[in-house]
Amino acid sequence: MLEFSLRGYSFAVLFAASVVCPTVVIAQQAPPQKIETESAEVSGTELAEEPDQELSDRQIAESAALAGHNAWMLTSTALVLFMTAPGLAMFYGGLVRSKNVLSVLMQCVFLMGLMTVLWALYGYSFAFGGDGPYFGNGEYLFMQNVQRTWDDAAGAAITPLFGEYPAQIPTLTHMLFQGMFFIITPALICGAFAERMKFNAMALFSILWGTFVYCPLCHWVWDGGILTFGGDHSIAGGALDFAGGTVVHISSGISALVCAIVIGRRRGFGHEDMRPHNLTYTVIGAGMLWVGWFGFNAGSELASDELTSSAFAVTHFSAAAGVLGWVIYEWLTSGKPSVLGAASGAVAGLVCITPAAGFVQPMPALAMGAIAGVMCAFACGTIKRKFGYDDSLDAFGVHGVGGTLGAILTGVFATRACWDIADGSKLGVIDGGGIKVLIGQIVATAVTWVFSIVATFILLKVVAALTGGLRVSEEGEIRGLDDFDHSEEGYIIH
Amino acid sequence: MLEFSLRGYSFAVLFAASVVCPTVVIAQQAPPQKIETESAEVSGTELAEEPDQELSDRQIAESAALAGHNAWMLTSTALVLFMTAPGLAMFYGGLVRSKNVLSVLMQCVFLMGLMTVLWALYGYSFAFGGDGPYFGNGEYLFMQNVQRTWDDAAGAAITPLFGEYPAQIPTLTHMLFQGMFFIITPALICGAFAERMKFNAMALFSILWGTFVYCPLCHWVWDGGILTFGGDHSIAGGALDFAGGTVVHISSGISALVCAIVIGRRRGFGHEDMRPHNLTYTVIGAGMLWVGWFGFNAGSELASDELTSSAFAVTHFSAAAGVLGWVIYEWLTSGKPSVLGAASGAVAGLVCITPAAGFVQPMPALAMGAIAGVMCAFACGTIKRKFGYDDSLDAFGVHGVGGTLGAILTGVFATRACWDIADGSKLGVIDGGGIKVLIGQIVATAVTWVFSIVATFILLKVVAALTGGLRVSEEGEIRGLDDFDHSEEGYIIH
Amino acid sequence: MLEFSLRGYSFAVLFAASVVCPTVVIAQQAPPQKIETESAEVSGTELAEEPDQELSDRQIAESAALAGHNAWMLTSTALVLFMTAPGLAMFYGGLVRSKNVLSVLMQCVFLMGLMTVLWALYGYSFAFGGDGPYFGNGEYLFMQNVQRTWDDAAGAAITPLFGEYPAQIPTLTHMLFQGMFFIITPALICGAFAERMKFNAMALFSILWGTFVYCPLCHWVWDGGILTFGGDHSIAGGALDFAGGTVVHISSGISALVCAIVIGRRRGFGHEDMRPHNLTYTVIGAGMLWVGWFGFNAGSELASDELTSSAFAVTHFSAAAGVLGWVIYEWLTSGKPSVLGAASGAVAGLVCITPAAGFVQPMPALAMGAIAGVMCAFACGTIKRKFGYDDSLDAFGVHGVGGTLGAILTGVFATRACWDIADGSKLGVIDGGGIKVLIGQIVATAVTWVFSIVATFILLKVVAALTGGLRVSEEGEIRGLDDFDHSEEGYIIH
Amino acid sequence: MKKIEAIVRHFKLEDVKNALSEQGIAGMTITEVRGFGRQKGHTETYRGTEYAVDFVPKVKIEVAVDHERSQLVIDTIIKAAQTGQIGDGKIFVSDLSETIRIRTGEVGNEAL
Amino acid sequence: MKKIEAIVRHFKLEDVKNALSEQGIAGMTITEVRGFGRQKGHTETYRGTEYAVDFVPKVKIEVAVDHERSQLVIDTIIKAAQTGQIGDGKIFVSDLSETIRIRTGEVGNEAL
Amino acid sequence: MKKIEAIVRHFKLEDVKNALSEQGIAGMTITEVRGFGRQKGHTETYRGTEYAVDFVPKVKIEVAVDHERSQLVIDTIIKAAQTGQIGDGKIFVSDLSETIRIRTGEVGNEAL
Ligand SMILES: Nc1ncnc2c1ncn2[C@@H]1O[C@H](COP(=O)(O)OP(=O)(O)O)[C@@H](O)[C@H]1O
Ligand SMILES: Nc1ncnc2c1ncn2[C@@H]1O[C@H](COP(=O)(O)OP(=O)(O)O)[C@@H](O)[C@H]1O
Ligand SMILES: Nc1ncnc2c1ncn2[C@@H]1O[C@H](COP(=O)(O)OP(=O)(O)O)[C@@H](O)[C@H]1O
Repeated sequence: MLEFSLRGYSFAVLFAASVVCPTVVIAQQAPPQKIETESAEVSGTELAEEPDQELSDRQIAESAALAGHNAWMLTSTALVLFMTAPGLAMFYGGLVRSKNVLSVLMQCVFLMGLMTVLWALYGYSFAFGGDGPYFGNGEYLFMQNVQRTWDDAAGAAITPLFGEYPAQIPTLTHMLFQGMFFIITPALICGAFAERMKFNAMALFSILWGTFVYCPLCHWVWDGGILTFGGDHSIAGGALDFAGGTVVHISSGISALVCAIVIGRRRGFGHEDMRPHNLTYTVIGAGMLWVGWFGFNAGSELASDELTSSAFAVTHFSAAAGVLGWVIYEWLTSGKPSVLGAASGAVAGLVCITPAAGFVQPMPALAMGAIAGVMCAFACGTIKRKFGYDDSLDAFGVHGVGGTLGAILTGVFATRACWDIADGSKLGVIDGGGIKVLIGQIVATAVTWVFSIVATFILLKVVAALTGGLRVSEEGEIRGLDDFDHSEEGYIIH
Repeated sequence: MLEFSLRGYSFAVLFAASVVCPTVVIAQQAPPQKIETESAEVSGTELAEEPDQELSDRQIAESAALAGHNAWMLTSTALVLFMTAPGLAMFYGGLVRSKNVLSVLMQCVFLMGLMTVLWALYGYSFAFGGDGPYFGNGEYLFMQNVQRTWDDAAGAAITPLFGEYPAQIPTLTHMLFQGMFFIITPALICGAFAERMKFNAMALFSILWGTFVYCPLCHWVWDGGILTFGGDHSIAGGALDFAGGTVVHISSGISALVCAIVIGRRRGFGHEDMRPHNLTYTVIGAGMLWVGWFGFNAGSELASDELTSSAFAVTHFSAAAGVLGWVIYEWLTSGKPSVLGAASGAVAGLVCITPAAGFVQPMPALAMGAIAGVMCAFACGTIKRKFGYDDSLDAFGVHGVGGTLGAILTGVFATRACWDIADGSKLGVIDGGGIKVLIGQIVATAVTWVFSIVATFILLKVVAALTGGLRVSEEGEIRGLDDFDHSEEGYIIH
Repeated sequence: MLEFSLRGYSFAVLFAASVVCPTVVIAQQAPPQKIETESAEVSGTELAEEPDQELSDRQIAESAALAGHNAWMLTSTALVLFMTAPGLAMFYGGLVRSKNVLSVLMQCVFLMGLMTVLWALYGYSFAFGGDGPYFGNGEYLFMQNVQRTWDDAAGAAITPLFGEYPAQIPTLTHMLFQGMFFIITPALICGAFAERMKFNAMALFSILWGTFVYCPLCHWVWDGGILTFGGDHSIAGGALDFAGGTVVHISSGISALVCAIVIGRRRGFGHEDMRPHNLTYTVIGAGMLWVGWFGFNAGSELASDELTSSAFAVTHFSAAAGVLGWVIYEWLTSGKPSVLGAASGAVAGLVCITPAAGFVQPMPALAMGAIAGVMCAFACGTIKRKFGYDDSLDAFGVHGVGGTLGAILTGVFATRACWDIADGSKLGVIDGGGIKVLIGQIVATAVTWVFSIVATFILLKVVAALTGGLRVSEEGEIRGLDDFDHSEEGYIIH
Repeated sequence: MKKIEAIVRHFKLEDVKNALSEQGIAGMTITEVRGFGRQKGHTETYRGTEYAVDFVPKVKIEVAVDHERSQLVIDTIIKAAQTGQIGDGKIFVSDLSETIRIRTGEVGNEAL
Repeated sequence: MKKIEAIVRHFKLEDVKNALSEQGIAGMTITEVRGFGRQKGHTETYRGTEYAVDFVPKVKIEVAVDHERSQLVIDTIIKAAQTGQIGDGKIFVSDLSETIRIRTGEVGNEAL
Repeated sequence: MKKIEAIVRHFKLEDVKNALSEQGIAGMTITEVRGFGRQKGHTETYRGTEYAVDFVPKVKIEVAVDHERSQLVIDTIIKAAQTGQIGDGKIFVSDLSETIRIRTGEVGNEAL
């Protein structure tokens, strides 16, 4: 009964909200609030639309700067969405049995819809509003202070800007770029409970997890919260996290492990044939993730400058070394280099370099990728077998383990030669900065682990209570989720 | 006999043309014509190649502006081609039966070749040449006044530029970006007659439709013709159409409906199993379309500025709300959320926001997407069943219905806070601009409907006469178009 | 025994190297070497991070220029990786039998790892270090003089820049962009020996080929070596090669032919059914290659300016004409237009325009694409059958033939109206420059042919000796490489 | 009871099924097969390479019927599946010693 | 020797295989088939278009056994595959005149 | 007439087909099947998870021949398909009561 009522109706609320909100916001629109945390100003380009007005050299240069940075950031934003679908959808979709392939694709596409709507309504505000230690505020609710507004005084549309002059982008762009992270993070978790979780439970869990785990974590690390590097409220000095080692990968990887354990193993796990039904998808998906990750990591510079190129380079190198690391480890230990290993190694290398992308040099990046390739192979093989949990697509083995490695190694390899983030003082161990940064990294990692475990556990219990259990019935699991949850089939030959 | 002679020979002409033309053009090349409609000038960057010459601050700023805007526009151009193949090719390819999958992919790839050659030879000129009310002129035939030319006086190569100073891009870039629209629009129509139209008929129809429907419409709406907003020749004030609601989606969707009706239903329609043979392709293709659409809509700003970000944001939001709208509608009415529904909903949301992308705020975009998701689901389900036409892949149900909705809702939600297109006066109903804009939208939509219906009907009759019938034989339809038209098979396991 | 020891162990060395190198480099890091060939300087953007410092108009304009050019070049870099996987992986993967599909995907992904690590360690240095006539030097070993360094005097991180002021990009970006070429070139060769070469032999061959064929060729053509246009050491004036006609396509295509002949035909060649197992992949892959090629060719301008747009346009036009050329040729000669022909024609057109992209006008590009479409169709059909070699996926027929055509036609169609590379003097035959450039193109093509044939032949003999034979066993070939080399299966339905 | 196995062309499946249904034949089982027969040995050329298509895709229809109706089934199939071109396929008839409906355990003609 | 062919539901395959294994049945061969029977004729709607799912995917299990154990095999299959719903499938039993193990050339019951 | 069904390894199909052709056997029908026999029960490990590959892919060859040539066919298949390793497969022989060529309506040995 309760499950039934939750089926579509819980979403109907959102749906209605998205119809009602415009009116609300429009009613409020009249006086554009002064945005204090960001420097918002009339942009040069808009003025240019009045052709009679003479433009100064500086105005042209400023609008050119915005054009260049915005071009890269919008491209990066598109690349990060590209990671979720088609990228992750193919990578994960290929790994399940054919009877569940659509359910996995659905998780990706549905989350692209669901998480985006949440982000628009309140997510961005909860993550990036204000600079309190624990949680965002209402500053950006319903895209206020993000969207363009009409300024009667200037007689023009004005746009809030983000970033330090002169490398500025519209706050809209920042919101979009970060919104793509809000989509992919819960999608990564889906790898842990693939092939057995109910669709409505997955949807409800993602709403709650995004709101109560992702938004706070994002605020802690990237918006002046308790884990921000050198922030006012920082614990142990905070963490260096360039593109989401803690926020995205540790959080999703650890939560994934909790999900796998709480939900339990798939029926037949350990003896039935559960090999990937379409490794070609997995490899193609891995290639797409690699390409998209350039947006993820190099985009996290939030501008198109020299550090952007550096972040791009180390991302690429770590992925490459990850391929070699995993494949060679496997070749030596099991006698054959596997295609799945090559694809997984690339992802492991990418995960590991994520927090470090703006802080480490190319050669350390090769080392980080290689280490991640080997360690994640070990985690997905030996460790998983030893403990017997069923992390279906190795969300923990790759993102949890790789993310944790990356966070810690960032403390070892970070250097001011990449990003002089601390006013000229040395950063990581090898840079000569001592163990201060390393300790900050370890503390932040520990905080993220504990928070993710506790919060995910509680949320799963809540979801189970509200939806009448997290798993599909035994019959559903045997028939496959595609048929059971969606009445569809992945492949039909006729 | 006639069909036979048309088979390859009609194309041989084009083929020959493409070999002959260079000479023609080269012969003309000597005096570079003064381009009057666009401000063409020696670009700073080129001068920079003379290292001894001192560059002013302004020249550096100008070349920097061109670099930034061009970077985004070329990226957008690539993204729009990406929409046709792999995007639409996978989306549509997955929806047909396996015996017809190659024929659908062929339509996409072949049109990428065919329409591009037409665009290069005369399409761009017919669409964007001059500013007459009805049709373009010969200004850009064979890429004259678009391509770079050698200027003897300056002793340098010069490049025609497009756009208002200082946000300029090479006219070449504008031509390329618009050329991608010329490809995808007829490719969208193919969804209506999939699985039964002859390949040569499809090719001939696309040539005629591109020339006699697309080029005029494009000129009407975007080049000072009878539907240009605030243009000299505008009917009812013209239409706001940021990225192709009328030009691309209404035109293709309505023409699709006419095609579906004229060509008739597929053999076995209504009782044989015609379910999509590979929904994984459809979902992956939808993901690609979503990503590519950022280029389509945000690229339509033709620059990388603040409005670009706004257009990007509302595109993303509408797609997301479209997913939720369709899925929830289906969940409530038929009891299960389908994966096809999620994919279709995304596309519906994207179609609907297309004309509005530069004119509406984020919250209205959520509303537009949700409305489109529900209405297109209703159109593809209830309406199609009720009238019994066989729009195989729902080109009308999604593009026709979604495009029409989008055009009208733009009149409701457009605001000068996004684009101050009318010198500070208010735009849509909710902006407080009254119903003036809304009426312009409705009129433009009606004109596009009528024109598309009449023209497509006539062109189909012409094509049928010239090729001996639009449909493949009954045997061909049973065996499948892949075998019949191309002697190939999509999938072979060995 | 020897083969065994080579299996994984030869890679273990690389692996170890990537862990050891950081320390080496970090030890050297202290005094940042003065880079003489490129103008390296403190970048404006970095200074901007000191908010108290006043920025001049020029500084803002310079950082804006870097932002714009870098945005395009990083996008192009991502696009070129996108060409290898998913692009080429799908294109080639679809062409083999299903039992070998993973082996082909593995070649692509594994080479993404392997070649990148080589490029980081020494490849970029050997290709682009110094300006000697034959080989690079150690200038960029381990990314020295490429990566960012800390400058104690300035108290800031500095970044080596590349390119002529003011269109500069970080050397890191140039290294990344060129590194993607280093991946795809050996991956192209894999098409010739697909379905029968041993994995370890393929890996070893790629290492040697990259080092001893690609690096020198790249240096000859693009870094002041013996084939550089107008270079100090140039033979016959050097070659115009905008994006890799000689360096990438002729070299890989000719080497592919040698591989196909030395390794011999597949078992059953000429009578067993070896049709492509999944033409949908091939078509989708072709679409991806087309999109990615915009990065390849237009990115080769190494900036975002007017010539970038011109290169983009001719690339697109040639691909389109290639589709028509191949399809119509086939339609006329064999009675049916094939989907494989359309996909192959696009690639043929793209290959042919590659060397010419920055030098020819749109109409000649149509001619070049059409010629390439027809000639490559003829090469893959008639010529291959006549000589009886088994170039499995037509790496020679498309890249060797198309690349050679492109190099020669560049000498015919190149014009200073596109790129005034020779201080105002006319270039190709049709431009009125006489046959000087044409002869340079023919000589460079001949040199590349001879060098590729001899070097590849020797390397294959070396690899055969070290790995105990280039081919898998007969049983391995029958069972398929996926099972034999990797113990995996492409598709499993369950 | 008899088991009738017919190997027919793919595009005739729909017709055969409908013809049998009309005759009141309530059940059948279909398998995708590849056939080799007189229709063998044709060579095709793909991108310049010849290959022999030894096996052509066919579909196998299996029908279990009681003795009396077996000839009817055979005739019906022949009529529906014939094109007169080489490769139309074969019908093989054999005896069934028993038939059981799993749902109910019914045996013999009742189970059909 | 008897050949027992059972057409069963996909998701029962695992159960049937395990039940037969427990009874000591050492071998079987499985084929993907599509069935048409009473379970036919249900129509579905996809994006507003109706279609009849005439054929439902089933799996065919073939087991060759000696005479004595044929009834045991039949009973075991019925027990494992029954759901009581229309579409449970059929079992067809026929005689084998010979059985040979290719590896050894053994014939008859030894070959099973 | 006899129906000879052989379950063989995939990579032996080409050899068996050629051997039969040489003996003048003009037709056969091939089906993809999955086998379960002595070769069963091997476990593999994939990313740390064990699973049993119960079913191995095999190919079934069906040949209808006249009585006289049935032994020849059996011997030919054994010779071509044998590797001596577990999993080589089985041959099952049964009687056909009738054979019909659909194209012509010919029956009996003529239809083969
Ligand atoms: N001896 C046989 N045993 C089994 N199947 C056969 C035999 N002969 C033919 N077939 C099947 O019948 C199909 C049609 O046979 P073919 O000889 O090509 O044409 P036709 O029956 O018209 O003479 C073949 O593709 C094959 O599947
Ligand atoms: N006469 C028949 N000949 C061959 N196969 C049959 C026959 N009747 C039924 N079958 C097979 O048995 C399956 C189940 O039969 P059906 O009539 O749907 O259910 P039930 O056996 O429960 O009455 C069918 O899908 C079909 O594969
Ligand atoms: N009793 C049986 N009934 C039907 N098929 C069988 C039977 N026993 C074996 N098979 C088939 O024969 C194949 C080979 O049998 P197996 O026992 O593995 O090897 P071998 O025949 O060499 O002893 C199996 O994979 C299965 O397809």
